[in-house]
Amino acid sequence: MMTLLLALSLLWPLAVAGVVIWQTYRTPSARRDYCSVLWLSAAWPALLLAYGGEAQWTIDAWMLGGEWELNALSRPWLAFTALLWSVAALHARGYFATEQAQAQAGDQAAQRRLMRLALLWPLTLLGNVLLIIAQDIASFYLGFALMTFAAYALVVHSGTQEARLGAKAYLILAVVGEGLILGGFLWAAGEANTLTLQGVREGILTAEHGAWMATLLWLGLGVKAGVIGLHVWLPLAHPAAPAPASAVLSGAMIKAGLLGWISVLPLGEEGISASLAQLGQVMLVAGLAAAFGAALYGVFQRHPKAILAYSSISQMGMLTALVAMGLVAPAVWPLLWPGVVLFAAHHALAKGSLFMGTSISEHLPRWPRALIWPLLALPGISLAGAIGAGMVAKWSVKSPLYEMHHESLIKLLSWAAVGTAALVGVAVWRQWQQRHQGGSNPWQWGAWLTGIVAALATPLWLPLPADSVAMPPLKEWLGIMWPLPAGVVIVTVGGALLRYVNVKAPPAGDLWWLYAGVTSAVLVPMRLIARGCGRVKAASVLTSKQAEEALMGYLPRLLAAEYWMRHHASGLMMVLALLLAALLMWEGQR
Amino acid sequence: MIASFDALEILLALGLTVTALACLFDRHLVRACCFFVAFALAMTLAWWQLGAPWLAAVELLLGAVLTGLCFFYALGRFFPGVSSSLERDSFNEPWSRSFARLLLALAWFVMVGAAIRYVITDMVYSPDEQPLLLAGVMITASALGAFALHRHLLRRLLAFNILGSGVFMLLAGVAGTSASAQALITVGLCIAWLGSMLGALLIRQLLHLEGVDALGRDGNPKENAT
Amino acid sequence: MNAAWLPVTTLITSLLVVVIIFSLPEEARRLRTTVNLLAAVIKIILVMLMVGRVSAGREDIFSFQVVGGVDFVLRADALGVMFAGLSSLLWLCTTIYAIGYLEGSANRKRFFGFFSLCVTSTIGIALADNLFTFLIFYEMLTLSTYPLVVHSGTQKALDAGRVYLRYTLSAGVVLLLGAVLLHYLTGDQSFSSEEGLSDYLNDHRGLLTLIFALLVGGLAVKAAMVPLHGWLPRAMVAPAPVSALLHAVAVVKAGAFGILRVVYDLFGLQLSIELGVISVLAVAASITIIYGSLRALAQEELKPRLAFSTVSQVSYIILGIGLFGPFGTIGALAHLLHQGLMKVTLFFCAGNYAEELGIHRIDEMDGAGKRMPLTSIAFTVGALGMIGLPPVAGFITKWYLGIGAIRAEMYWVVVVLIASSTLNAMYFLPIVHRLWFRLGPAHGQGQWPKEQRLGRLETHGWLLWPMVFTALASLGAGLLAGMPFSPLDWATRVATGEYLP
Amino acid sequence: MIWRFGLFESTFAPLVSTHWALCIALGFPFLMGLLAALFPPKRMWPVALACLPVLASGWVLLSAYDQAGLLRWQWDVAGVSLSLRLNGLSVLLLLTTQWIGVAAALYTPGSLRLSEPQPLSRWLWPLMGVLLSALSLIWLASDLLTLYVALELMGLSAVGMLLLSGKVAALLAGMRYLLLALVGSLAYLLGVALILGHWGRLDLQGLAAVVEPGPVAWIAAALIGAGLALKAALFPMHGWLSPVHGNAWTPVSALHAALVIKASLFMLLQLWSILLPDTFYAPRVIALLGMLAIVWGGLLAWRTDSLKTLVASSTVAQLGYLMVVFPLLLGPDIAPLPRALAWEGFWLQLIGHAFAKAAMFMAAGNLILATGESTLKGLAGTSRRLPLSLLIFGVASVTLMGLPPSSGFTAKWLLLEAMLISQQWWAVAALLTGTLLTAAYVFRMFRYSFDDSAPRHHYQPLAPGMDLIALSLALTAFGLGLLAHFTLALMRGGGV
Repeated sequence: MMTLLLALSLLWPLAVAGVVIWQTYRTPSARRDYCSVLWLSAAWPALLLAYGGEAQWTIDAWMLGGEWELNALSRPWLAFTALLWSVAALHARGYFATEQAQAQAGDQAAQRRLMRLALLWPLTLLGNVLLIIAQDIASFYLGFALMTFAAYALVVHSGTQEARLGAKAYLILAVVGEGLILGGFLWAAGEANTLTLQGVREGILTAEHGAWMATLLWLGLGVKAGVIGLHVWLPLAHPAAPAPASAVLSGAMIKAGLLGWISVLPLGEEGISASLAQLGQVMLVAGLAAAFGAALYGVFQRHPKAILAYSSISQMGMLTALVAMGLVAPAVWPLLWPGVVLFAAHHALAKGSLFMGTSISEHLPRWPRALIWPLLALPGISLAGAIGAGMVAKWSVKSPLYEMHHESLIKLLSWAAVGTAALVGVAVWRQWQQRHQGGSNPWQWGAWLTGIVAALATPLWLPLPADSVAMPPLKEWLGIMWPLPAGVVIVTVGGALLRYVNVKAPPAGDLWWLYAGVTSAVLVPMRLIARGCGRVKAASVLTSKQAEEALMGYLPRLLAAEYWMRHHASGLMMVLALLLAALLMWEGQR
Repeated sequence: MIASFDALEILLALGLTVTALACLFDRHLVRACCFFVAFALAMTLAWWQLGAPWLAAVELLLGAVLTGLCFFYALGRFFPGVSSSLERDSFNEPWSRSFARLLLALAWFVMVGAAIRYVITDMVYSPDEQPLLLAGVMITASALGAFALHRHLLRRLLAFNILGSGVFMLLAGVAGTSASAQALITVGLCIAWLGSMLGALLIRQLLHLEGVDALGRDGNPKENAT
Repeated sequence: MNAAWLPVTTLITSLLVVVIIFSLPEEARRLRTTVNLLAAVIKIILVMLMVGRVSAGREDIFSFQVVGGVDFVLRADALGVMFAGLSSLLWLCTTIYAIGYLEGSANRKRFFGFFSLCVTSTIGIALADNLFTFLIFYEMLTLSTYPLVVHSGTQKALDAGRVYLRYTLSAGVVLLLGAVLLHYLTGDQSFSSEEGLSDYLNDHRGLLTLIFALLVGGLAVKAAMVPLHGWLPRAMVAPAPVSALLHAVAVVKAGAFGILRVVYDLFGLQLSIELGVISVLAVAASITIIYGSLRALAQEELKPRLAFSTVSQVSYIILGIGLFGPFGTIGALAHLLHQGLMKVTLFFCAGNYAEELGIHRIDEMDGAGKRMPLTSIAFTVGALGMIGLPPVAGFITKWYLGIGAIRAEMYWVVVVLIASSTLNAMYFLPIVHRLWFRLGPAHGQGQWPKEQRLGRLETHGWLLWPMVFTALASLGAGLLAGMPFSPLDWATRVATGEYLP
Repeated sequence: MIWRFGLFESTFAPLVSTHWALCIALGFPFLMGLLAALFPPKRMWPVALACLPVLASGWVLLSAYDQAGLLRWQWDVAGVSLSLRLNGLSVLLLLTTQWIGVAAALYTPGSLRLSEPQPLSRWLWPLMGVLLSALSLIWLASDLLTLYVALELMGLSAVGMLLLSGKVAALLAGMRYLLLALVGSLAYLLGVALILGHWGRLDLQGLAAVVEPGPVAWIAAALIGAGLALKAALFPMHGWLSPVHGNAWTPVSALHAALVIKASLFMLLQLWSILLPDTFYAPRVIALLGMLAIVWGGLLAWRTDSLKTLVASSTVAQLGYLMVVFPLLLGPDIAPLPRALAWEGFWLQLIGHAFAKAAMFMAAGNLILATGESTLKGLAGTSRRLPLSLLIFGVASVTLMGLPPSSGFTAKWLLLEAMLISQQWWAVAALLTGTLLTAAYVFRMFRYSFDDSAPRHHYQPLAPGMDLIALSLALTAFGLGLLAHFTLALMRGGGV
């Protein structure tokens, strides 16, 4: 049964993609429904699978040997991922309704865009699902790569200048990331002679250069997870991508990197070497830096989706810091990881809802304002840890840290939560500023509402191990909730202060511009060198050609000696006879 | 008796050498051909002298009569009017060429002479007692030199014939007139005649077709183009 | 039991085709096609028979004496059968493709005749059991490829043919010298002998190194290793099936295969390591990989870009040898097959674009995905495989090579691999992007250079299906690499069975 | 070395059937030639019919040799003893001669019919007959007198054949050839005179027994060497060769290049191996000239514009291959193994080249006949219209290039190995350079033929079988590479 479900959950998206292709060629464009019910159902088998219980599969014929598993970690992960994908798909049906109408009316460009999206959406999903259940490197890498590259279409969907820039940034960093991951995997797997993620984990733990392997993997996967420095694609890609795509990008796919870390880094293992612990420190610092830096930079953004992207970076920074704890303080990890999963799941759905919310604020339904704006803010508030699942999540990471006496980190995380709150506040404010009336589709807001509910109720449906999460005790509520008002206040005050100072919003994508500048600066001398080499090559080719020509010109003159020889054949015979005789005599007389 | 023989041989040898050289180096072709006939007749005598009457007969028939006829045919003396007859060799060789040929001929002379000297060490005669042999060496070397020098076809053909006779003379000189030697010489004479005939025909034909009378510098486009 | 007829018949099958094709008149199109396809199918069956026999542990040998001390030997061993399998499979595909491609053009008799001769030579190379026999077919390959390269008869093609010959014939001479030197040193050395040449190491170290340099130097020209690769991009003027054959199966692979034979079967891995030549080989291969990728990046036409990509990719095989470990060997062997499948797909695609739409330059490819979806999908698959992304076969080899490098503690090789992957991505992804994401004539912007409607589908069926097949095969070789008789499995079998203690 | 030429006593006397076969092999070509002069054949089949006995005689001789080993014949005519011997090498060369001769004869009717009619063309037949008889005699003869007779017959008939085309250029070239050939044989005769004078005998077997090194032997060897080198067109006395080939009829060129010059070379090697068994420098001079010949011939062929000159110049280069082997065959300090290898390689190269060159001339003749152009540029587009002729040319040139699996390759392999063993690096370099140069000129020719941009001109259809004959020759040269073992075993059977 589980195997059937597994096969279904992998094949179903493929089948959906196939159907999309089929209908492109068979259904007349006027009746083509890109987001049909079938298309919506792409993620459903996976969702079912997550709730099917734990299971294990070994398929020898699959690539380098397939090892798939649904375990305590991958089940909840699959659950929230599949859920978010389903919700986002529902949202997409509404979101793309206008475009679809255009397409059905015969707009070629819209047809093309929708077809592309409809085709690659299930493939991205497939990659995402595969990487979650994969326990062997090849499958994981396959899923990761499939997801990464298929998602390009989601980012570039609208085809505008910004979308293309975002997609470009996304793709370049993805390629860099793939390279780093491959390097890390090769290194670790080569040293440990293994083909599974488990083996990689153990290999990193025991290998001499384990820290370096771990660094490669951390950075490679960190591209997706938005480690500081490699995060630049997020604020560029998200504003440009359609809202449902942003939702899955920021909710589900960004978590793939996190899952990768958890799968390959020897978190919480006995006997972590000093260098690995050092890496942990670096990760910790990087995570916290991302958490604060992104918040600081993000609040100045104008585009709500850019702000949300920065919020994602910030949140992922926190998660990075938490994962780092698995290396820095291995003992805490067994207690910590359910909290991390919960945090991730909650962030996924909350961020998904927030992104979906941006599309709602652009097409506000005719509901009472008092209803809409709280709803729009609700996932954000939860994200800041003030209510619902956010609070539970925050507590479930805090309490193990308390137990192990990492109060300073807790403090820092709380301060980071202030940043989150500030970002959410700014985001909602920007949405308010840029709101548009009308045109909202029931699918659109239905999915959004579902997302909010699911986000707020995350601990209830997430198949985590029993008793791994609990509501925070009342006395801790204040300690968890204070960042929200603090953040909001800071933002309000800051905003009020800055109103009189003419601050230009820094461009989204912060370091991207630096990278681009550096790269083009580096490329200038490279081009010069290349041109120089080309010139040298051309010159040498020319010289050798000339030499050849000269030689060829000389050759006929040389060959004129043939006539001389022809003419003097008898004389030459005489010479030869004399020569031979002389030689022979000389040799004989010696 | 011996002395008279010697005298006769010396005379014969001298006659042979002189006629050969005259034949080789006379630019006037008719005269050269006449000298050749004279040379052939002297050869006949020489064969007779060496005690090879069979060879003498063959030489007389093939060498003097038939080959001579061939040459005069080649000169255009039999069927005048068909094409111009040959009179003189008008080629002028650069002196370096002549000099090189002279050196080569001398060297050959030395080489062949040395070889003969070695061959007949166990014989009682010394070379100067073998004037015919000496003449043979002389004729061979100079004929070869002349062959390499000349460009006029007829003169080369003449040189070849003289060369052949010289070689036969040497052969007879060193090997005596044994059956093998006689056979070799007879074959050689036949071949020489056949060759001369073919050559004469060719010369006529070439003259008739194109007016070519020499193997000129083949750098000229005439032969090059085809 | 020795089934000597099996290797010979395999060889003769295609040789017979050559004879038949040359004796048929130019107009007998239908008959020629039939003969061609029939022979290709028969050969696949024969090769499958050989595969079966080899996997049952039997090796069929056919031999006769040529002159004293020199024998002509054909032997069906695992490595040879692997290469024979690749070439016979791709021969079928390429023949079908070529039939479609050359529809209506002139000189088809000559083309197919030499094409078959080319494949005969490849099979001969695969089955040759000593250097002499190898050399015979190797040179035959050189000669039979020339008419294919200059097929179009244009000035450019003729020049390319000249360059091709300059390289390959010089290489042939070098190779001949090496082969004779080796024969002089050791007598007739069979590829199947176990001893290797270690007996000669002490006394003839310098000579052995020289021989190795000569042999590998000669073979490297066909394998298009930098700086001996110059002929390959130029040979791109040939018709697409020829490029496919040249790049995927016959010529470059023959060189690489020869190097495999020399290192593993002739010198033996141990000896090669002791001579210290292997590391040199690895460095040379790495340089080639990077240089080829960089040059590919600079190309503006599709086929030259693919050609430089070949330069780069074929050296993966050499690199695998250079890693002197089981994984490197498996990677090298598997890449022999994988790269063949993927590159042939890419060239088929390039040919289809050129035939159907007249596309030669990369900037003309905008939006071709809409006009020719299957071709473009196949191209995408091939390109992703070249980059080394799963699930295409390229990933498998890259993986094995990487692991091999780590095992051999040659970490820089991993850097090379990743750099090459990145470079591959840099020159293939823009093409894929153009295909799918740019607007082009298919969307009503501009016009294709020279559009023809060749078939009911996006192009002629003869052109389409081989390409689809090879694309699926390269996908399958990656996805189902763990299956028995998959390329990886067979490569592992060869590696473990023959070379590793 | 001596035994390799079969210069020792035979064990068995020849049978009667062998006598008849010998008579047919030596006399029949001449007789048939005369007959054909009286009734010139217009078709191929009468020629084929006439050739059958010749081939059969070759077959009988082969099987006789197989059974009895070396065979000898000796006659005393008026005090002159003539002797023949039949060893493996003779049989091999005899068979080669017969096959190529038959091929040329079969090719002739078609070729004559298609070219412009010549009054003298019927004389081709007897001359060809004489030529083949004389060649057969040269392979068999084992005394200097018979050799001389055969050599002269061969030379004169060859000149006669070359002249028949009647063009001025042909006559001029023929005249030069005639004079040089005659002078060459006189030099040979001079050498023979010295030998006869010194040792008093002409039979090779006896000479081999009595000859000791000394000035006479040396000078005789020098004279014979120079004379035969001139006749064999060894570099630098090759100048007469290409005009001769360029202007003669195709079957004549084929026979001449394939066999006639080889006969002189054969004699040269045979006599030197008797006279100079242990000299160091003389073979090296020849080898040095051979290297130059390879380069020079290659360059000539590479730069020429005329197809026939290309083929003729390639002969010069190919003779160079044979020349560079001389030190291995004659030198004093060569171990038995390399000497045996060189010996086999030498003859394989010679035979392979004979077949290939004959095929090449026929293919070239076909091309010229069909296109009406004798320049390389005139070949443009032939790959489309005359693929078979071109293919034959290609197959033949594979042998010349020494690429596998042709006999040229196998020979080159053997030679290279022999050279490597005896450390003759220069020869190795020459051989390899030769390969490249050969490839250069061959593919230059192909380059023209593949040029499709040239305008079409009218092609004359060829007579049936003309291509097939050439193809069979080319394939023989090709197949000898792989089947070399059988031929070489034949040669090896001649001695210990």
